[in-house]
Amino acid sequence: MISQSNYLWILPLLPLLGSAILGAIALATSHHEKGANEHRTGFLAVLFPALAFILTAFLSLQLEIGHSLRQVVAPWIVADAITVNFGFLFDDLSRIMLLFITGIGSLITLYSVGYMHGDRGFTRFMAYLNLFLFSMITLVLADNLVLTFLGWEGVGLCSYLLIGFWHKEAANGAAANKAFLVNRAGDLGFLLGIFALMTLAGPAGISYTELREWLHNPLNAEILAGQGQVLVVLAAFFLFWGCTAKSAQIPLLTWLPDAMAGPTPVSALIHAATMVTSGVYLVTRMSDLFVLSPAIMHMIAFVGLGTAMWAAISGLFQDDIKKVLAYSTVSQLGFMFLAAGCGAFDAAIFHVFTHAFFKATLFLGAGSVIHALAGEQDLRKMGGLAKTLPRTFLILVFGWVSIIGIPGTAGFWSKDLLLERVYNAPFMGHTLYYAALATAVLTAIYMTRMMVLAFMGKYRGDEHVKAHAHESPWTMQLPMWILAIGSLLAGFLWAGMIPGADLFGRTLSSIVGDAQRIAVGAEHEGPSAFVFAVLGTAAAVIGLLTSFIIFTKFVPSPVGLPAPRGFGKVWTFAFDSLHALFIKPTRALAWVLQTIVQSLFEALQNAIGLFAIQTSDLLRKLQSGSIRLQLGLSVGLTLLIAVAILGRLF
Amino acid sequence: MLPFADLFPNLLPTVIVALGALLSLALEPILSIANKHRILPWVAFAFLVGSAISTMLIQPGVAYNILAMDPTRSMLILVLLVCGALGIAGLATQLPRTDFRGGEPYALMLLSLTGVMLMVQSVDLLALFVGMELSAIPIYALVGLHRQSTNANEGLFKYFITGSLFSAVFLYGAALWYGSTGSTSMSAEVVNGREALHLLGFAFVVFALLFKAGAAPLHFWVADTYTGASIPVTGFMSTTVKIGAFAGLGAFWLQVAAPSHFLDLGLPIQITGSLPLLSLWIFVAIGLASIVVGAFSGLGQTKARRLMAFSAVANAGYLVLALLIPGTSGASIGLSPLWFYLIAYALSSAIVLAGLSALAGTDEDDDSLGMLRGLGRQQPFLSAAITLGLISLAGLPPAAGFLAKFGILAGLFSTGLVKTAAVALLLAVVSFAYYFKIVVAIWQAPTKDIQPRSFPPILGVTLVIGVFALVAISLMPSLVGR
Amino acid sequence: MLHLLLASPFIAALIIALVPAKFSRIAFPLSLLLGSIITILSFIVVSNGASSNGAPMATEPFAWFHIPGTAATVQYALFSDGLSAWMNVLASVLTLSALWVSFSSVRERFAMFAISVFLMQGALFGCFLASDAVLFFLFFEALVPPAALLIASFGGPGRKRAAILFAAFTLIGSAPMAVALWAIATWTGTTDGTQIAHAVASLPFVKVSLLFFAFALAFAVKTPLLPFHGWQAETYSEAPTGVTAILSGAMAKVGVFGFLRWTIPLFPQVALHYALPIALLGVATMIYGSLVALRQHDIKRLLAFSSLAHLGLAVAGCFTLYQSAIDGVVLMLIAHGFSAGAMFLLASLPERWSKTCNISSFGGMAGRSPIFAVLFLVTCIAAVAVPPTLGFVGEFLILQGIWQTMGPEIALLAGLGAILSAAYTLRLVQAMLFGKASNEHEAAKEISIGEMFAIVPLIVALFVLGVAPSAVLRTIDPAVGKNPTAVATAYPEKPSDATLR
Amino acid sequence: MIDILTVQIIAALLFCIGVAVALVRRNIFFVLMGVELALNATNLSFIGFSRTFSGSASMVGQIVPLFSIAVAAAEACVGLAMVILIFRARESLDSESFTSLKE
Repeated sequence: MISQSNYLWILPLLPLLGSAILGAIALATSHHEKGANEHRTGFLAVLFPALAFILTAFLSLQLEIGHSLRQVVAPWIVADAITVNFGFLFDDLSRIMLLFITGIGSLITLYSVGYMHGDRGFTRFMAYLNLFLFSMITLVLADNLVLTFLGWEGVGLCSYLLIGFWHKEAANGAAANKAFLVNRAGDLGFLLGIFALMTLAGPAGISYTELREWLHNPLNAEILAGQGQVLVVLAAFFLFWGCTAKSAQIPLLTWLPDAMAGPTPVSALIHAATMVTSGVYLVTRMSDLFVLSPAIMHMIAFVGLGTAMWAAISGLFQDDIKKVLAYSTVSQLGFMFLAAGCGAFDAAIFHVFTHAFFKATLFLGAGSVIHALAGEQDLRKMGGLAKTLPRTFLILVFGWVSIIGIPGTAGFWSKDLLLERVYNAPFMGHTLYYAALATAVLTAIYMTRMMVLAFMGKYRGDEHVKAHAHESPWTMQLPMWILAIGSLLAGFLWAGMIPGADLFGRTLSSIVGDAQRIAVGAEHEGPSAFVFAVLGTAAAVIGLLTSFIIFTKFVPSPVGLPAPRGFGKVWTFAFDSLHALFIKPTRALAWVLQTIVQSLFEALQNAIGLFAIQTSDLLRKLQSGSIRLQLGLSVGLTLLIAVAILGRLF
Repeated sequence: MLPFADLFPNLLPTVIVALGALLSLALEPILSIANKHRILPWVAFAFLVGSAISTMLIQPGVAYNILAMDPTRSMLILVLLVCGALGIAGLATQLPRTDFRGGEPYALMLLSLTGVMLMVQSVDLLALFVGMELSAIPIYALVGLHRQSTNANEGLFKYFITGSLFSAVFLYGAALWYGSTGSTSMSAEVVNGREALHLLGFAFVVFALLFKAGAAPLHFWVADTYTGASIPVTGFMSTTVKIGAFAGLGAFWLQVAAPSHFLDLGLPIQITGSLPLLSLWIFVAIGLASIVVGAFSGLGQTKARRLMAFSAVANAGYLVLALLIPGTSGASIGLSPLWFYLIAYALSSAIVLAGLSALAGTDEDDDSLGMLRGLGRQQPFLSAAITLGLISLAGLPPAAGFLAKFGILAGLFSTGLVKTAAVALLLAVVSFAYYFKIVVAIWQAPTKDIQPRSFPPILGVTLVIGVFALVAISLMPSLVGR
Repeated sequence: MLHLLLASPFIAALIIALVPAKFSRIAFPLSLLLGSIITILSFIVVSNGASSNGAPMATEPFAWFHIPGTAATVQYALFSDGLSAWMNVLASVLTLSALWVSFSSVRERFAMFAISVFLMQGALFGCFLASDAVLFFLFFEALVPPAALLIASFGGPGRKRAAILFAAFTLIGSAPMAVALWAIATWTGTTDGTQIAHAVASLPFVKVSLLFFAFALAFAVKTPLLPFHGWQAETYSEAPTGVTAILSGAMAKVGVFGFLRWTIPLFPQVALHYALPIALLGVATMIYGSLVALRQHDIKRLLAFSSLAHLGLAVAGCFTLYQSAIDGVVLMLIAHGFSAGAMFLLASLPERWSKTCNISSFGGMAGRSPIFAVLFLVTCIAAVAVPPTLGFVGEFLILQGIWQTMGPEIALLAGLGAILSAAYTLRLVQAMLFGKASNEHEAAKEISIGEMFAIVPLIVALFVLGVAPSAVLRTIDPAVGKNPTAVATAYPEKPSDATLR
Repeated sequence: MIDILTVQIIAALLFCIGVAVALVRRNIFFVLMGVELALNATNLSFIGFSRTFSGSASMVGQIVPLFSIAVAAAEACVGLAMVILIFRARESLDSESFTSLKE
């Protein structure tokens, strides 16, 4: 076992290497008419993530449940009392995360080889993707908070780069900036959370394993009960603040819809499957801390629920196919946090896992639709594509049934489990459950709406676009099929009602078991799992039917804004305005400082300079031309001085 | 019988310079006009070198309680000789350009140098007076060198009137001094019952010397005369006369503060005399006045010479303040900072003006800052020397001026004159502005094409010597004073 | 060794000066050669420090100059611990790069440019190495003439005013320090950095705090801190960009260095007493700088205010008087030195290409000069302290120290500055790189190989040191504490109790 | 037998008159005369003081005027030469006509 721990550092290194090589190629060819050979670069681009996946799989197979590998490669920051290491921790949690990150990552990279075909920035894009995978792997593999933070900001940076990938469009730049800034605001929370922990537990505060031991160490009980209480709350609060930004929860969520400005594979990988879920990962990773402050747990639950509902509702009104998916992502993330807030960390992670599959499927499918329609993203200009793009349609159907939770699909199992846990939560469990169920109905409605508008009815867009509509190449098909299958079957890793099919749960129990016991308390008898299953299915079916009935009748007219509706201003329920509450005063303050304070300083300087010059002129007047005056002044002033001094003396 | 043994060595440097003056005067008619400016400077230079060598050789001592020699004095004399050499070189550069036919300026300069050296050596008011006049009269002639230039005439006129008037003042002060002590020696003891006369005589003499030093409010002649005279002459008088005046002032001041037979100018002494308390405030007032006037009046100027004139006034102020610096401890005076500052100032100012005399074109009024534009690239060596000198004058490191100012003001602080020191420091910053103007003007990119300026080798040689001396005392301040 | 290091720039200046006019062509390669030699020397000093585990190097003191009227004698003595050594590296590397990049813009007057730059470098070395207060002050003042001359002779349209402004501010600012030095010399009879601290300890608190503030003012102007920043923006925008790189990258550091090496260790108890307000001033400076930077339209002014912000945080870090935070400050100084230097040097390219500094007149450069764009972007990323750049490590340690000693609120406040810095930097990136190229008609310019050689090392250093900051920390951490003039003397006992507020 | 004090008073008066003349008169000749007057006043004062001492001290007072007379003569020469020079230039002896250098 120990021997394998020496391989851990290779994991993040592989994609980093890839991005370095690709970046070098991109730079070297940056002045050619057309970029480097796409086949070779494409191969390289897929190679390194694939290798990473293989290595992960290898390690995972070696590692038994409940054990963990840990490797401290080298010290990073060593200053006085503080010691931060380049250390990696490969345990049950990071194993799951890594498996689907590298797996889906490789698939989507393969997909984008087809999708980005012919784009001038092909190589650059691939380099960014690899860099992103590096950051993401570091995020989940790190054994301490600071290194996680490295990945945390790294993924933020990559999403910035990829959102603004098509730099000719200034608007993309704006969206990228927004994403980065909102994330920066979150990162500040993360950082402060780290400080709180360092103050609480000292050097032990930043390393997961040490912190865990420290928290469970009975010696520290009275600290936690006493003066440490504040710090625990602070730490939990700040860390969750960090998560709200990264996982687009209330209030820091407006960046994600805008982030759709990036190429579709990016939306699939970063803004659906992996990066945005890192918030959930962090909460789970720090579950031992969070459960110590129930207040924050409740806050998480409510924020999650609120986000889920809000996003579901505004998902109803989106006409841009990618926006619909974006809002559904936000909504699903809301579900995950709801679960985490109710102490069902393992359920949350399971939903992360399944969500990664079906959401990636949906996005890639949408991508291939957009690809086929030469960049058209407006649902109102689609319709009847089922006949034109049958395979894509089929793929999207898989994803769709999964997300709305038709029994047997991955989405069904995870959501069902999640809801059940919420119901059993000690604090307002029932209320939360019914609200969540309602949200599930909404989910079914807007997803169905999307499917109907895109594939049913007759085509509403302009004709010769449809003429050129074609299925996408195999590089895009293959990943889609794999993911589609995954979104059907992934659920059986933890199918609650099928005895024995709970590999996932058993795996995670070693990480979050204690925390959940503290949070949920004793296992008490609720309604049987069957009830929840029925209710969940009912929700899906109701939603499906209503939506089908409505939207086959009322089809929106393809007039109005052709472009994807303007960045986040539509149906974000004034969260942009909420941000404006912070941004506007800042701008105003900046204006005041620049135009008033700064100019005051300058005026002061000039005044002093002027004074010097005035004095100079005055004194130079004294230097008269007339010799008699000069002599007179000399003698007179001399006598004056003499007299003055005599007067002073006597 | 005359004791040559102790009279001769003391006077040797002075005598050599005087002989040099006479010889160049004698050579002047023989030489062809072309050669005058080629040969005479070197003759003068040779004598200066000789004088310098003899200065290094001779022993300290005092002759007849009239002329004294000590390490500080010999150092001052060496600096005088350097400044004189720079002046001569400046003349040798300037005169041919204005095709000046006569060769007598060199002799005149040497003569006035002789006078200043006497001032430096004298410990007797009468000797001081003679030295003063001997230095002043040739300078009158030098200032009026260019008979056609109205500025020169006016400068000469103003300098002469004020100069002669204040020499009368000095002489009357000497008379009162004699009256109150029965001797013209600086170290003479006051006769009982004549303290008032003594005080008055002291005041007259001091003010007359302050006039020579160009301290406010006796500074009015400085600006006009410096502007009227040709640049090398300005350089010569601004440095040598100041050295002479302050040497005299310092000697007199020390002797008054602690009357005794013979004093080394450099040594700190305990105050035993009666006058200092009064004069302390005189010096503070005059020093500050000079600094203020010099710093601010300089700001608005556009001609290099006038700038340098006001810088001279300002520096006179610092030097006056330096008279108050205590020696080791208690009620004592130690003038070594004064001498260090004086030397640093003299060298820098002489270098700057000699350099400018080469930069400024044929036209006498050609030293307006606009005219200096872009000369930096044509004459990098000259310009670098000038820059160094100006930085030193501005009291900024690495040049000696910094340590000099720092030392003087620190000394002032230690006497308790905190505010005075602080104000003086701030005004130093003000005056930096106008030194900087010259530097910038020189290094600017030229606007128009400038006719090439050539200068004779002697200027190069003397400048190198001067710069070397300045750098030496910058790196090794311990060379001067202790 | 230290003597050699200190002398080398002056020697270099002399050599360049002696190059006869007709060979002016070789001035450029020659200066590069000399510059690299000096850089190597500075690295040797660092490696000595590292090999001896940060044990400081010092030279035999040599009585140089007696301060009249006092018992004090100024000694020529040099002292170098990790801090000084790294600052020297900063100065030498930046000088080299600045020389390299500036050549194409000063061309025919290059010799003079190089001479002044070398003189400035020498003065910087002096500041970082001097162990006698007066000696330090001498070099501190010696910075002004060459800098002012460079600004006034190579700068933009408003150069003369800028130069005078710069000189006036710095000289007037340092005047109180001179007075303080006289006072120290008069009252204690020594100006030796290793003895002042003990000597002044006996003085009454009021006097000592006066001295403290006299010192602090000089450094506050140099850094600069609010409200003494009046000279900065104008100077940075008017000065030739290469010089600005040195000014902001190395010279501004002298201010913070002064706080670390002189103000705090010399008057520890006063520093403790006034730590909070000064740190708050630092934070205020940071926020002010960032906010004003948001509204700048001239790229160099923007960068000027950004470095105002960064150094404000650095000063705040100094006055946490908290070991790790002060280590962070040192890292941040180095980081900002490199990033700001690289930023200004990069900014000089589009300025040269399109003869303007106005941000709005650029745009779309990502398309037109991709390599430049990448370098610029990477530098910006380093400037906003994204891990693993060195800036992040510094900021992390500083903020942590602020939280530890001053509580979460202040840390939060300082953290806001980090967000703002991202805001204005991204605004710059957005304006310069994104969008359609504003001037499509003219041929796309690209950074030349030579310029890359000059700039890329700075950027690489940011990442390398960011991944392995121990290279720096190892040399400074032990040095602190070993030498009396160093920060250690100023520490309160570890504020483990001060943590929970 | 004149009182010594009277001599000094006269000398002082003469000196003041001389200075005053030099200060107030516009005509350059009168200015020169004023200076000469002041110089001679000092001589008188020297002689007067020499009477109050005896021996070598008294001798000094009587020798100094010889010096000062010589010096005064030299000054007078230069002065007159100057007068001629500037009269050529300006055709006037009015000191107020030389005010081009100022400020």
